[in-house]
Amino acid sequence: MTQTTKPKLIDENGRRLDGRGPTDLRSLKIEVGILEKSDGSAYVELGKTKVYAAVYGPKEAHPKHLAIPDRAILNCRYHMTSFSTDERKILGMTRREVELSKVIREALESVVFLEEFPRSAIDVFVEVVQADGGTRTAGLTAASLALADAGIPMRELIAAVAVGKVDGTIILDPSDIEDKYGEADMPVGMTPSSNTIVLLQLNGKMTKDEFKQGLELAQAGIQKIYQAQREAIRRKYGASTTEV
Amino acid sequence: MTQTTKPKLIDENGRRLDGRGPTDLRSLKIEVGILEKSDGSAYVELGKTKVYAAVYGPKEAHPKHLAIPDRAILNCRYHMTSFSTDERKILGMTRREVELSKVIREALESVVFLEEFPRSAIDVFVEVVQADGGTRTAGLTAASLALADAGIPMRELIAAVAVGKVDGTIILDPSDIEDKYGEADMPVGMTPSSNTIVLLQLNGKMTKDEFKQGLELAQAGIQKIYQAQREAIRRKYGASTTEV
Amino acid sequence: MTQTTKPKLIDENGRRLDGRGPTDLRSLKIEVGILEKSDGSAYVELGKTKVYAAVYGPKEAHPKHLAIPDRAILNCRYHMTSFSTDERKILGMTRREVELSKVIREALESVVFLEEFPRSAIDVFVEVVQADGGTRTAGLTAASLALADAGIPMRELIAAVAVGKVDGTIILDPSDIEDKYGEADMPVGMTPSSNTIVLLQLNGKMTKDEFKQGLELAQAGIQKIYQAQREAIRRKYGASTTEV
Amino acid sequence: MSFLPLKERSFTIKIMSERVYKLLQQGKRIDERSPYEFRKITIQTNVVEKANGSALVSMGSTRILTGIKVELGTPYGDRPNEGVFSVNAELLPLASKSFEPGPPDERGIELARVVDRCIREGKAIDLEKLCIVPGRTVYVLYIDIYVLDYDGNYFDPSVISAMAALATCTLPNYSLVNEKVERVEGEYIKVPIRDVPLSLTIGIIKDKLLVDPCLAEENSLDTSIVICMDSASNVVAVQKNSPGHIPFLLMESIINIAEEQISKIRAQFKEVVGVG
Amino acid sequence: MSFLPLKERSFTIKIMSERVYKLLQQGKRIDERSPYEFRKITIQTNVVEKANGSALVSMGSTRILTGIKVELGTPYGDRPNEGVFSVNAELLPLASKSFEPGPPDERGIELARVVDRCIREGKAIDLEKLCIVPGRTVYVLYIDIYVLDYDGNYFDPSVISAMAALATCTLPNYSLVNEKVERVEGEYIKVPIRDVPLSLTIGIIKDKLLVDPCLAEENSLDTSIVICMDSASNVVAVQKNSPGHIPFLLMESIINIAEEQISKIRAQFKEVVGVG
Amino acid sequence: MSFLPLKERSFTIKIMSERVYKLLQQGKRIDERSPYEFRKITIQTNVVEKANGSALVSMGSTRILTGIKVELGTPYGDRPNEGVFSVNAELLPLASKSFEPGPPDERGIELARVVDRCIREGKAIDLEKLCIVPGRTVYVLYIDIYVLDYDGNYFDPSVISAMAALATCTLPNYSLVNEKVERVEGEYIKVPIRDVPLSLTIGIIKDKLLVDPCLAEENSLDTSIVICMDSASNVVAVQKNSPGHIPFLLMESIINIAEEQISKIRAQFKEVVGVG
Repeated sequence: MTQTTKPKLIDENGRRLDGRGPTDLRSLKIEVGILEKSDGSAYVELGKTKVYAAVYGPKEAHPKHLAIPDRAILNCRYHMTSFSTDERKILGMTRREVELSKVIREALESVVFLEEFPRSAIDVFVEVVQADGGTRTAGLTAASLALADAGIPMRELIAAVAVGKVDGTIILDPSDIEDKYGEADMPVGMTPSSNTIVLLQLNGKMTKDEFKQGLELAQAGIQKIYQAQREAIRRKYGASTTEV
Repeated sequence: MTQTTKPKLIDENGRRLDGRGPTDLRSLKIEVGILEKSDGSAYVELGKTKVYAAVYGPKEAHPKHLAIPDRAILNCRYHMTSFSTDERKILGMTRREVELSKVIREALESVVFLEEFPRSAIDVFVEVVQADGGTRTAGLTAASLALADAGIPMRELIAAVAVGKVDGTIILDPSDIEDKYGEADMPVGMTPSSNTIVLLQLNGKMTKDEFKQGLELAQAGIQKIYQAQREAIRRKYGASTTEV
Repeated sequence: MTQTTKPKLIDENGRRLDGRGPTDLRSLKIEVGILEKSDGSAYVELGKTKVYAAVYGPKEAHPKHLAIPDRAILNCRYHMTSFSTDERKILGMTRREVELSKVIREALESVVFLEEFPRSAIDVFVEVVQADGGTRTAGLTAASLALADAGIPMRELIAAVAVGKVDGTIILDPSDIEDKYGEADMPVGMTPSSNTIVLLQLNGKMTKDEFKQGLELAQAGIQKIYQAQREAIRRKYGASTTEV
Repeated sequence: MSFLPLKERSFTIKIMSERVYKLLQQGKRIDERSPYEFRKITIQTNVVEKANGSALVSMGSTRILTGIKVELGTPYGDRPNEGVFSVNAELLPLASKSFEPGPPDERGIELARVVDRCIREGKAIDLEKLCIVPGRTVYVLYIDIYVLDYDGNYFDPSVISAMAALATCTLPNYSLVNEKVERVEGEYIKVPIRDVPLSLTIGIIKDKLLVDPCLAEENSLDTSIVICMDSASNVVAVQKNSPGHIPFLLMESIINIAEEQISKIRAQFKEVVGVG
Repeated sequence: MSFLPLKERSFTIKIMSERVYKLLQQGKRIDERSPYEFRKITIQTNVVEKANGSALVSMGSTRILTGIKVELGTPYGDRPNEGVFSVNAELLPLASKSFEPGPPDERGIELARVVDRCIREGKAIDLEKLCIVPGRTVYVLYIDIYVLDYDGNYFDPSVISAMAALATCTLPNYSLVNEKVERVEGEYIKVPIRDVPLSLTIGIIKDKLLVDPCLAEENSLDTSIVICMDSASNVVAVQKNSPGHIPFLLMESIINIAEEQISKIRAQFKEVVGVG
Repeated sequence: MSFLPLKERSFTIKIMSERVYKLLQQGKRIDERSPYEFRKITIQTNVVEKANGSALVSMGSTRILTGIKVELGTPYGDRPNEGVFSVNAELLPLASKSFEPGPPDERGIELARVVDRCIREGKAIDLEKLCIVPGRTVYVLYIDIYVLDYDGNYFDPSVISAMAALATCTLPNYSLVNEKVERVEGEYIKVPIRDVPLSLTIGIIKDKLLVDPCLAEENSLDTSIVICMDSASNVVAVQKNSPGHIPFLLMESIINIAEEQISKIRAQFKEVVGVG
């Protein structure tokens, strides 16, 4: 790879490389129940970012000594196909995938009623088919829907989106190139109805004020994602079950 | 390694590089019960191909959650020593060894009365000491004898041999060089008495007719191997037990 | 690394590179109970060699199928930090670390009353922070103290030290450079009160007489280590408990 | 995916197996297909823009995604004039409760190696055209297969999806400038396809055969075999891929059915992908 | 280290959690600290002579050893003018009964990656000064963190110990002689430090916050978050590092507390290490 | 292979141990040998034609196969004028129900490292003669030991088999033509053997010693030790290889017995292999 110079990420009209304004989301497509053999599944497409999630369980924890007497174990694997990124990703789990599996799992643990399934296990698999920025938040959004699709009782849905800072501007939903050449990337996962943060990371530099501004932009974006989630559920299950 | 030109594999008299005719087997040596500490063992030498097999079990399946309530598990490992091949083989299991372990195990599962040993495990180990073509079929031939030597009840013995296509001719029992420069290699494992196929792979190109011709040549070769197996058992156990 | 010429290891006055005589020990510092969260711990510094040991247990053996009905399992891991050696050590266990874990564990098994804790496990962790020769013996010395600090019943303490042969002279407690350029390195672990050998390895060449001379020098060094162990225990627990 | 001979199976599987067999005797199957009829095939190519080639293929509910990434590398010592490819397959745990996370187990390895043999022995790629500097620089194609949803028979849709990804794969063009390999900016070439080997999986219950088993059938089979043929109906790869017996005399029918049905798959492949 | 929301926890943890919360309501903690008070920090540098840099840091009873080894290597393709560093962290089984021997698990990997982000995004090192020959030869720093004793919160002392080891790290000097990189015997240079990013871990129970949780508190928290700031109080890394909810409205307090307490840690760091 | 001190052993092992000890008191053993008598040794060399050297050695029913593969490689930085060898050992699961498939466990690693020390410290090979171009190209010998059948004491036959494989190993000859290393077609050289270090394993029960324990005895021992000597009876490697105590005062007898018996093994080795 040769050293490439940073492109201008926001033009004089405040437009981003793909034509969006700073607070615009990319085109979003959500499908629930897309994989037949899992207990629950969802597909989220956000621009070129494409992510599947599938859920198996609740089922008997295996091996048995891992079972917890008063609640279910929630396992989560965030994984990328080898061709999802610009450079081929090595087979097997990278350290990044291990970390992201952890933060996605911990976000989901915050909302699933694990205590209803003692000695059980719930497996959540997130598969990134194409990575163009925001894969962990798209994965968390999909995973939350897959859990709902599997009929696993949850306090509420989780919706997630990243915000970033590019050319000094706080933006919603950075793409891969904005992430690469930008000053900061901050993935946020929230419970949209009770207004709590369940996933939060920051990679980059922001002033305190920019950080707060970023959180608020994320909160607004998450409301949009949440509406799309509810519509996707409605498409599959009809109006009566949308109040998850 | 430099690019080597393909040698002529069959001469004008229809003779192969080692002097054999197309339907000749290499010199075959079989010994049963050659390793003292295993429950059953065998050694098969076919030309320069040299293979040991040993069996342990039936024994308690371990760890217990792998045990199957109504039958035994059959484990099989096909493994080559690092010096068995022209180029040094890496330590550890290659993908080829994993695949061959699977097809040998599945062939053996076809004949062992696994349902007689619920919750048990039977371990079969095939060790290739020198690889000069036909190692999986020699290994299966040896493993079948090792199971018999361990007194494990089987429907019938398995005998196996490879056939190939070199210089347009279908041949029995290709050597390494015939395999390397030939057009096709087809290992076949059968139950010689009931005439069924329990292992079959093809790597190479054959017309439908050649494929059938190859199967028939394998069937004939397998009868020869089977006679040698019976003799080897007779040598160890005497005439009365040869009708396995 | 370039080829370096062997330095003179013993000068005309019989002094070693660091000024010691052949039978001198390096400065020795021992602390017991230095790590708060383990059940027992110790720190041993011998010259620049710095080693921690910590003990957890007795506790339930895990997974259960590894438990032994009539005694405890003793696990031991000898491990070096990546920066403990001149050249950076790779992360993960080297073959050397695996072997040394075994010999240290076997030495400890010789003195712990494992039969008092059926179905249990005792974990011993030795961490080499800096390696300047004699790490396995310092580690064994520390591990023995950590077991005592954890209140695990032992027949007696183990003390250990290495001897070596450099420039034809048998020396006590070789440093890294003496080990590297010397003719032999012999780590010895003993029970100082009952005068038995519990760890013994030799890497290098000695005549039979030198070997015996080395053993005797080790025996004498071990008595000094043992006194320091007893003092360290006395410092922590007071006089009454020193007779371990 | 347990393929044990009848006697060893648990009671429910035995019942199911008998049902499948009885239906077969009447020329029927549990999902309304006829015995030698494969499930509906859909092929979508270029589904992953970041891959050089990609294809999402479904065969009934079994869904396979293959992507190809291209790099420059060195040829094998004994084949200095040929490009290199390698096939990997992962049975993603999303796809089935019987798939575990972790490195490919023996099933994933078998799948990858069988697809590799189809492509290699079926001479699917003109590898010599993937050589840039003999002995030094060639294209290296990483063909990675992911099973996304598993309702039986991942072999046949995997071969289809690998071939569809290959047939639509574009490679950055390179030229040799002063002994140095340089990218010709903006120019792409296609992977040179010589043939399209395709496979058919055939299940055996006693004396009956069926093709492209779904998961429920797969569990009821005595055994099964994958046959791969090129466009001239040469057999280019075979894999008996489960325990159990194939009566020797059934092999002729197996080969004939494979030839017939593979030609039907080929027609569909050609219609969608353009080659075949 | 189980950070589950209240309802899922076993009875004893629930009791403990209630006690921690009641104390917090009175502005107190189980170990006599005030809510926003971190534990006693000690910093010893150059504790491992064979390392190029090293620091042993304790924060209460939590004890971290970081060592740095330097090698020459090649820069990343897209950053030809910059030196390279990598961070690894091991939760040694000596340190806690909850740590297992073996390669780093997700906690060790998370710790390493968070420290990496602090250093990288906090622009702690002037990486361009670690370049010897652009595109060819640069210094490579291996920053390896070992948790020796674990009484809660390994993040903050790990950042301190990594920064203290970096700030006291010496590199063998090299010069370019006839296109060849040669060691200038006996000469050493310091790692060029541009800033000292430092972190603070904040625990949340309902509507209350506490900083630098000890192990007993950690098990009682609803959740926790690590905030890393540079010397200008920019936020340079954040990691919510356990399950549970942070009420959105608490974020402002969290950032303010982090700013205030990190500046106190910075003062101590500067006093001992000399930069900050 | 459990070598625990007497008290910890299960009842049957205790009984067996007492029986072995009582026999030893009468100068006898369970398999009719005298205490310091090793089992029958057979040595077959060149058993694997594809290896550069190989030997199949049995000592009683314990059977070891060693093969050597030779490649060209680079020397170690601190030994630019010497060839390189590495020893690996695998306790094949064929050989014993106590051996598991998988990468070598601590026993396999210990065996490999002890054999390595015997060869290296016993100066068995004239490594300087294995250098082709100093600092650049040397012979690399991979000495791989496989335990095929295990009836106790794999150390001594492994050393014999490694030395027999080395002593009969042939290397393709290379010459330096215009600064390039070229194969001299058809020419082979022998591995230059300087000495033949050999080992003896001695078991200890209370105050009694026995050599070359078979498996039943091994399980009855208090502990055991491997002594390796060169042809001048220098001690070149020692490994106490199991838990338990060796009374300090027994060490003199141990060394004397080792010297005596190793010289007998050496005589047999020399007779079969031709050097020793």
